[in-house]
Amino acid sequence: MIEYLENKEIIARRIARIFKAGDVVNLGIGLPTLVANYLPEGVTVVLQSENGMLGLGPAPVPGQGDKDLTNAGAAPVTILPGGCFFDSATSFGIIRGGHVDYTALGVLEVDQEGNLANYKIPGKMVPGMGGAMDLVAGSRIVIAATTHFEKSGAAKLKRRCGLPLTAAHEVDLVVTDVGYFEVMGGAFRLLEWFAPYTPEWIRERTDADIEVMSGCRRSDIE
Amino acid sequence: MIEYLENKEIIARRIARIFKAGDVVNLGIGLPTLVANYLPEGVTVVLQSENGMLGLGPAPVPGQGDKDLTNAGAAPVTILPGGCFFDSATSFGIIRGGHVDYTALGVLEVDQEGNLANYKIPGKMVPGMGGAMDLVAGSRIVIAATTHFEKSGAAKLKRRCGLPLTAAHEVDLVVTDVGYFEVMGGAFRLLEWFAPYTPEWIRERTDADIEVMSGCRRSDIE
Amino acid sequence: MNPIPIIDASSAAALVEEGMTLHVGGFLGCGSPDGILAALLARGTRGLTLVCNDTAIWGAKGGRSNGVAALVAKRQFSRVIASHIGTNPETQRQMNAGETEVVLVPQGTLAERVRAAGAGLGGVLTATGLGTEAADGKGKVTVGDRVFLLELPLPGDVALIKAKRADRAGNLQYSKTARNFNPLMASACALVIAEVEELVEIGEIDPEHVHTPSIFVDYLVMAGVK
Amino acid sequence: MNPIPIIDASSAAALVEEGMTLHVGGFLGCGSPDGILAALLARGTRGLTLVCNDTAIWGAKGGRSNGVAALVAKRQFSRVIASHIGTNPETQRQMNAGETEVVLVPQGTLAERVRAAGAGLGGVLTATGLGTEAADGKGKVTVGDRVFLLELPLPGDVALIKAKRADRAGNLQYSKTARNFNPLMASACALVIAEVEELVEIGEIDPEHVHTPSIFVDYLVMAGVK
Repeated sequence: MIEYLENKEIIARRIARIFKAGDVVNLGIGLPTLVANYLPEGVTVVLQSENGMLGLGPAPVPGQGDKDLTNAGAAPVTILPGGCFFDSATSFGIIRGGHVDYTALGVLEVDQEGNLANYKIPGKMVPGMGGAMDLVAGSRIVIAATTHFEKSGAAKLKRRCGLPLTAAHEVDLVVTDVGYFEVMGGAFRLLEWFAPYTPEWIRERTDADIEVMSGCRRSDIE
Repeated sequence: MIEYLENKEIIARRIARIFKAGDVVNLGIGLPTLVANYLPEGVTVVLQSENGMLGLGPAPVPGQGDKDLTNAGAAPVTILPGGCFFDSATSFGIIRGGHVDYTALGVLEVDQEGNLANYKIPGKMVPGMGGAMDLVAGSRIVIAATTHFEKSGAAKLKRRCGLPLTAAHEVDLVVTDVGYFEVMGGAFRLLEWFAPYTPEWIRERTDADIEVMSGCRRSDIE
Repeated sequence: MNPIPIIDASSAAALVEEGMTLHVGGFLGCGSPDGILAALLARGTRGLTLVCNDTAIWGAKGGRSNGVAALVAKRQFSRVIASHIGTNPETQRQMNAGETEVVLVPQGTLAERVRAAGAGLGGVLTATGLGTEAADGKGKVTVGDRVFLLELPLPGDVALIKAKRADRAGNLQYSKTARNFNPLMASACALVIAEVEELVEIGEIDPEHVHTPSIFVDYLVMAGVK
Repeated sequence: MNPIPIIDASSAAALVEEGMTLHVGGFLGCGSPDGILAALLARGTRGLTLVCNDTAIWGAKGGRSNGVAALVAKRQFSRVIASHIGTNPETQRQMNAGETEVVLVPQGTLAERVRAAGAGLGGVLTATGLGTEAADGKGKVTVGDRVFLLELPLPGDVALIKAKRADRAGNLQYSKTARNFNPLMASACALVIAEVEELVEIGEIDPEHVHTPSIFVDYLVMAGVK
């Protein structure tokens, strides 16, 4: 009997391995932000922040923040050497023009058609889409980063999203705390699973089409 | 018997009086460029050059030019204190967004509907429109600056342009070396005439509807 | 270049009239013109339409607030056009209660729509929002085999923006991520008022590094001056 | 930030392949990447489509020439998309003789079309060119009671641009009016090669004053180095 334990760290660690040096990456607020902590030694990616910078650096020493230097979640940040600042039209020109290689975003629901819902629960949470619709529609590769299950126990990976979409058919990769999936051909294709879970366990507990690919393997991330 | 003598200077001098301090002005290559020499004392206009600057200054001392600082005609220029440089999208954003108060351009033909032809003589001269179509379509007030007659003796002010248009219905003012006109209501309305010419003389020699307005007067420019 | 007037925040607020469309720079309060906004709050002008990236941060019961949040809470806006209201629960409450009309626009689309107003475009085509509620009621244009949403310009009556530095002619430089929507708002409004921290003489800002050219700016307000 | 390769002009020219669409910065030669263009002239690659503000200055019989003019004269372009060819009579001759296809585009429209390609827009609506030959064959879109031309993005395979200064990561600063189309071309092409006069270390360019961010630039070529 395998018991599910939510594990955000493993999601961040697996996503961090997707990138290669020089990739331009936008990490959404929340879980995706953790990815920056797990980039492999020597892999320098360029973090874009949609409020107007490239070269997003780590948080400043507490109390040393600059009121004019924040990330898209209003938290104080720093800029790395070689970074730069620009206005919002330039920022979204970068995003929509396909100059961001990867965006990793949080999830309310993601479905096997690559649809993503992550910005609105009608009647309950209507915060506005911010830059999410642009990031999902514009980035070259979209990574949905999410714990595999809701608190209720239902998988966030669906046959068809029920919530309002952030974008249609744009999600390329899904990384959860049970596995790493590619969205293609109307299914979630399992590329790696995280022990102690197994492909069979994942398929049983996810009401969606999950294909186990020939090269699929157990992840060496523990 | 009044004899016509081409006089580009009087055109430039009259146009220079149209502006008030702070106006943003784009002067086309050729005759309009002369206008900068006749701005009244104390009237500081901001000259825009569509190749990417505000605060266009006079030509540098010969030999002191900067290869990276030219006007839209590739001539070396200078920049005045408070000017700035920008790219071509910003430059035409300024022009098309209505942030240029006046543009003064040369003329092949201008007609009483406000149509301007100044960029092409089919089969003879096809240099391309450059920024002219944008300047005429985008500037708040368009001044057509031209000698009144061609070498052949025909007036450049027409009932209807025969040459390909630079823009339709965009010309507001026409300044020639015989008079100063407003284009409105399908006619050239004479606002001022330059001695020794008279309103009657101008009407006789111009095959277009020229209205002599009640406030029309002889210019005090000599 | 000619100097432009330097006015106080109250005089700036007095230029904003009931019913106007107001473009405000800032991103969750970072880069908002706090002095002018405080004066506009004090003045209480109502019936405004707000165009801003977000409705800033509203901490009820004495929590941290910034940017336009207090003006939202005071019901000075009858209409809000923004990409995000998630950090201002009062905006959500007013929207749900039908007290304030809230139009949510994807952030990049908002940026392009404001830029289009400033740059004289009739509209822009974008794929952002296709297949989502953001496409509802929008015109669609097909180019080749692709469908795009037609997004229209968003001009304003008054822009309230914040810059780090101005020269007396009104050339502006912003600071870091406090730049965000400020240059766009400056391009798209009939009247532009910039709150600045530093004032220098004409010619002291490098012409290679002007973020907003002087011709866009009508008035300066010194930040921190009552 | 990671350093990008610094290559010589010949290697840069070798990256341009027959049949490619080539975006070149410069305005009547001011701000063109002369070293790379000289190498491309020597290499003689043909069948290219040129996207450039103009075809620069061509002085026949030993007169002054610059920018892309000599490549036009050598018939390296089968197609030219530009706003102005008036200072290069050879372009006009080739156009009239049917040797080269020349598409004339209003300068602001050219700028917006290149920007649209770089910024991921499906197109833009403009009033420029309405009622003129520039409207021939263009789609029209009505918004309210106004008609606009629909202008489509103009992406490229390779951008050859010129900057004053680069850091080793590829952040660029331009000089004065030599900026012109260069930043736009850099945004719109799959491969971007920048010829620069000065090279500095990463971190030496003020992040407030980067004209083209490093992520747009793939290779650097030092100007004046054979």
